[in-house]
Amino acid sequence: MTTGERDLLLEVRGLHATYGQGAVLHGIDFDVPTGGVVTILGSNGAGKTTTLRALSGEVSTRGSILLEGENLAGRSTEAIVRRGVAHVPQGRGTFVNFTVEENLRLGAHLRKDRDGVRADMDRMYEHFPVLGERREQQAGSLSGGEQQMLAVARALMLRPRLLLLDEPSLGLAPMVTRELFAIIGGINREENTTIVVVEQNARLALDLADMAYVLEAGRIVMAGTPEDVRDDEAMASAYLGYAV
Amino acid sequence: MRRHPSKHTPLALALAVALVATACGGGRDDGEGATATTEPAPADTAADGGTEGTEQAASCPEPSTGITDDTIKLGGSYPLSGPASAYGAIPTGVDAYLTYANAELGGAPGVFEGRQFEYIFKDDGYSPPQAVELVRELVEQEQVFALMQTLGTPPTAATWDYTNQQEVPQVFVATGATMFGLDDENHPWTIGWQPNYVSEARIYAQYLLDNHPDATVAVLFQNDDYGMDYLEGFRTAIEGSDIEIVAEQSYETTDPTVESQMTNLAQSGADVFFNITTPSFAAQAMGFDAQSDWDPIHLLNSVSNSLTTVGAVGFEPLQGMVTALYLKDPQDPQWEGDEDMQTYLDNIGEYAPNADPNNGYVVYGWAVASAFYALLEQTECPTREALMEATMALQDVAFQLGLPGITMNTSEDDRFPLEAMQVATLQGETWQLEGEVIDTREVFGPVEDAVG
Amino acid sequence: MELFIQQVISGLATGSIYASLAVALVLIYRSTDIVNFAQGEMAMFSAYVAWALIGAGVPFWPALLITLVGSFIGGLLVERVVIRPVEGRPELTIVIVTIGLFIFFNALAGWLWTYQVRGFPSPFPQRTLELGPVRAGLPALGIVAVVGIVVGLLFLLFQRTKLGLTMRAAAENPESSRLVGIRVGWMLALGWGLAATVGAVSGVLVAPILFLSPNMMGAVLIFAFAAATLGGFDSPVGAVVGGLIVGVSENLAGTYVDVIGADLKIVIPMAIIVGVLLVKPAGLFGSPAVERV
Amino acid sequence: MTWRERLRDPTTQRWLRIAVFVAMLGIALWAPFYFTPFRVFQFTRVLIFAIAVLGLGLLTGFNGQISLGHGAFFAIGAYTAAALMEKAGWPFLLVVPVALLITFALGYGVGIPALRLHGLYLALVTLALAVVTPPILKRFSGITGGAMGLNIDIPQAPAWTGLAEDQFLYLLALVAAIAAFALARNLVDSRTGRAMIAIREDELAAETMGVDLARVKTLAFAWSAMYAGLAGVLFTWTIGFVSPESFTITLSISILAALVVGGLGSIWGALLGAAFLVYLPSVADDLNQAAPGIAFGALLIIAMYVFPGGIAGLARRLWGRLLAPPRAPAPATAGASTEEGGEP
Repeated sequence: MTTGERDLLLEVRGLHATYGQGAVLHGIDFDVPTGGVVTILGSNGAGKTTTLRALSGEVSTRGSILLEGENLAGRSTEAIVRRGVAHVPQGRGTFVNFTVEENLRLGAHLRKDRDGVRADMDRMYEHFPVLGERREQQAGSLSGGEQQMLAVARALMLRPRLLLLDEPSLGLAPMVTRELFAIIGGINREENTTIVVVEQNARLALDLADMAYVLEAGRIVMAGTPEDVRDDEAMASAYLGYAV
Repeated sequence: MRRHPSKHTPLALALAVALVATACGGGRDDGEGATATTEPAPADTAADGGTEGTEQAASCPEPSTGITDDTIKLGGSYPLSGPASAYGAIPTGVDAYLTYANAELGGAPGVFEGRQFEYIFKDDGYSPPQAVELVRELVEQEQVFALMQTLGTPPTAATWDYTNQQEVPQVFVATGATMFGLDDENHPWTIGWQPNYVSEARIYAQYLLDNHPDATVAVLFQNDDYGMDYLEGFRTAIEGSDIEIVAEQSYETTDPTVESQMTNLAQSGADVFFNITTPSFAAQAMGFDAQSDWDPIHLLNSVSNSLTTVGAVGFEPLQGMVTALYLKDPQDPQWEGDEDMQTYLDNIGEYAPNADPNNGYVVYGWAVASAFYALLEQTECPTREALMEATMALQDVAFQLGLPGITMNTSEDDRFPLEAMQVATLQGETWQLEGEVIDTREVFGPVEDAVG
Repeated sequence: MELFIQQVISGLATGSIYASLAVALVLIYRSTDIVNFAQGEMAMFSAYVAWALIGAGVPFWPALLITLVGSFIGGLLVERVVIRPVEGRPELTIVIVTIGLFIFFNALAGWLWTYQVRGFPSPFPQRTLELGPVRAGLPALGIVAVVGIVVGLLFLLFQRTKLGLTMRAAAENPESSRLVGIRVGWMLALGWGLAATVGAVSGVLVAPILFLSPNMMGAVLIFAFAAATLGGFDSPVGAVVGGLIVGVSENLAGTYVDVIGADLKIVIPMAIIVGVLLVKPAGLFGSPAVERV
Repeated sequence: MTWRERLRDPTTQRWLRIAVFVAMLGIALWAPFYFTPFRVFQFTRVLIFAIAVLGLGLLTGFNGQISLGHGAFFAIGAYTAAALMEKAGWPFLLVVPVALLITFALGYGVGIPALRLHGLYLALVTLALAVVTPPILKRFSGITGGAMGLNIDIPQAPAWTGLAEDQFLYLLALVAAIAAFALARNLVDSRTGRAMIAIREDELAAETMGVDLARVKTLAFAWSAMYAGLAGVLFTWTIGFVSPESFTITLSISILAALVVGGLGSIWGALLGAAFLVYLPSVADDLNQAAPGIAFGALLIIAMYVFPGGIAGLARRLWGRLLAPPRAPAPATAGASTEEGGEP
């Protein structure tokens, strides 16, 4: 358990969110340590995606979202992004009619350091060699896995302090998923990027994470280390598909 | 004077469409010498006017709907919005004259004496169904005595069955289509005012017969009743002469340009170009003429002969262009000091502060309203029937801003108040009158039947 | 033959008028994903502003510059004030709002400057170029040249600059754009501003030929739609090619096909459009993704 | 039970709906005998316009397609009636089936290529249809009267009815409107109608439901055109005059504007939108006679702000609020409150 020892990048307190007509989150609290990987687990409709959308200001919220002490609640998405929060939405959210390279350039939209951007782009092509091969190709013509990699790479181009990943494995073959998670883990280690990942595939997520929260019907029902979750019988059977 | 609005105007979405066409003759220009007009006698309301009124009343039936003890209510339907909005300046001129009459001439004249004009005009957007609704509103809800103008051939044609069935005068309609003067059997309650298109076409025919008796002619015309009336009127008038139409091109009001048509006409190399178009298209055609090698004698129909329009193209390359006039143009220096013009200029600013006094349509509105005033002077009883009788018995009745020698004349067989015009040519920055006023009825006989 | 060539040239001249407005339509479509029915009326309004400035004694070029800058700001304001409240609503709602703007600007121009036809100075010499029997007016050639330059600049803007990239992104995928920190609202406003500026160029080029009146652009708009549709609604080059094809085809049909004649020449470009779209629904140069209103 | 709860009861709701319908029908039947002929004439225009709007609604609201060219079908219906009555001397009622058949067939014909076009492109192709219709009508002047148009004798009520002309026309339009509305409701509730709505939501889903998309969409276009044609026939009867100027592009755009202002996908919206567009010009004229277009344009835009879901959408929201539980927490909606209201 490392939470207590590290600085907190993000502190969420009493977060309520409404989506369309109904309330989805009913006051949740959680912390994200600087440089850590936090995963949020839960069944469909538990409010995982809404939690991420609340963090990046895409749904209306109550409560506080403190990023290094600064409250993000109520700010516009653009303003939150400006503060270093990158969000890879579910279903990828790449710009399909743009080339791979243009997608990366858009990811670096807020940055002014041309040379740094250039260097980061090359670094992305190292992390994701397949993107390097397809840099002039339209994003829409990439495979699902490649698009997901592009989406992650695009988000990283911001040099985010906090990276939000929503269901990165959705629709990907198991091989590809593992590859993607390996790269994400590498990025977390090498670049010290803080990550919040929402994932159906709890096993993979728990392997990556050093802190896990379980959401049910808009409330956090469990918080702890990956081991805690794996050891909890109810949780394990519900989210990992096996009994201890 | 109240003005009301009403319901209609369709989405004036000018998108595309229908620019107007029908041209109601717009203003024009000059001529000289003030006709001795009608300076309507200022109302000496008191004694003797009163007596006379009483006498008249004795032999007259009850005043018609729309006439009260102190008002005479009139209605009008015009396009104030949409593609034909240019004509929306006409009711401004009409309203200015009637307000002036109320303030300075003591209201309506003759048997209507002592009554103030109340003029209600509304926006029909040049849409026939809107015009029907509006005219019904004016007649049924507002209870007007008469419709003093509906504008345009289609709106007028759409409403005249109704007005005639209701027996409501629809006078001095703002269109030169001949149909409105020829159907006294079924539509005796409708009458036009301005020289009809056929009459004007005859003026040009006469001009060519006199000056270029073997000319070849190329014609650009708007593809509707207005263009057809001119073209067929012209064709009939040159029948049997050596003048020949060698090229005809039509355009639609939805066309953005007439460049293609002009190119085809220029190809004919005709001696004469007859320009039967509304102002925007007329300007384009004049622009083409000014720039091309083709150098025909240019006949410009009166619908577009406002000096503002000609000036938009530039006077210099268009010198010698020919047109026909029946009204004076405020921009023409020869009317400085002219009595009518002075009255107009002295009062238009006060009674229509937002109007451009040089706008030909404002001039037209003032002139036709003064003509209506003159018509009321001739009317023997304050009734609709009497008004219509008067429209058919006008003899040399003058009106304001008409060219010298141009007066209203009608009879049972002649329901066209104005059939005379005068040829003018562009000299410098003004129209120079040529020769004499030509009474086309005298020269060519009555207009026979509606063409087209 | 001489007539044929002359009609082709005249068609190209007319087509370049359609093209100039079509480019503005395409521009706003690309940068905001909507069709602006008021584009022509805004162009007409800009031309009036230039005309009024010149009438007030401002020399031509400064007047033009002021007009272009003013149009840019005006377009920006229209988006912020009028379109903003319906942003994100169904496209049909926005279409109706632009139709409202159409009526509004048309009436406002009539009210401010009356409906009388006005002359407008051409930035090009009023001369005619003669090559043997063929004649072409310099103002018309000038339009072709200027429209070409505008399209070239737009190409550079959209394909070669970061701003262009950002604008395209904001139009294509507003949600993802926000997630990379793009201020989508301002990009849309910028799109309106740019389109209004290109529209102003169109208005100023067209006014000397069609003569200035509040209804100057009404008919042109329909043909500009035709041009943009034919070319593909998201392609500026397509708009220009489409405009020229429409202009030439209507002239030739009106002149040589007797059944058609001048009164029905409008049918030809419309028929071409329907034909092209049935074979290639995205237009000649468009990308197939364009499907929304 | 409080009165609100009672109102929310499904049985009460059903009765309420029937009561509202009967009351409205009663008002509609009583109106022509109470109002002046001119007002009755105006109501007739609203009904006629509403039929055309409803037709476009079938296409746009229920089928997900758009047309800027319904004025063309309106014109063809109107001219068919005018030519048959005026040139061929047909009794006025006989022209109805002919006009409906012609516009239905034309709609079907346009509907086939429309299948291949989407959104913007379909809008512009139909716009082209509206643009070319007036000059084509003008060309066949032998039948259409050309630019001069045709004057038609307005149909008169049989003497035994004792009805005035305007009352008679109003009742004809009312019968046509009720038939059109009933048919629309049936179409919407039918299997085909549900298919149409499925198409709007998701074409793939509709196909997996086993719906023959092409056929349904084409038929929807045909019905839609036929509605416009019916409105055209009634127009000719009421106005007694047709000319190319009556059917400019403005008409097509007005129909579309009325649809959006009234509320997409709502049958009542068609009526409300039609009323809005018929009365708006006079309001605009009242506000600013010097340039009614300024007020007209501004009011149209404001309407879009004020009625986000169309006038019908606003009415539905107000109705929902009326039925909402008394101290409903924050933004309860009609849908949500109905569910909660189920508890005794």
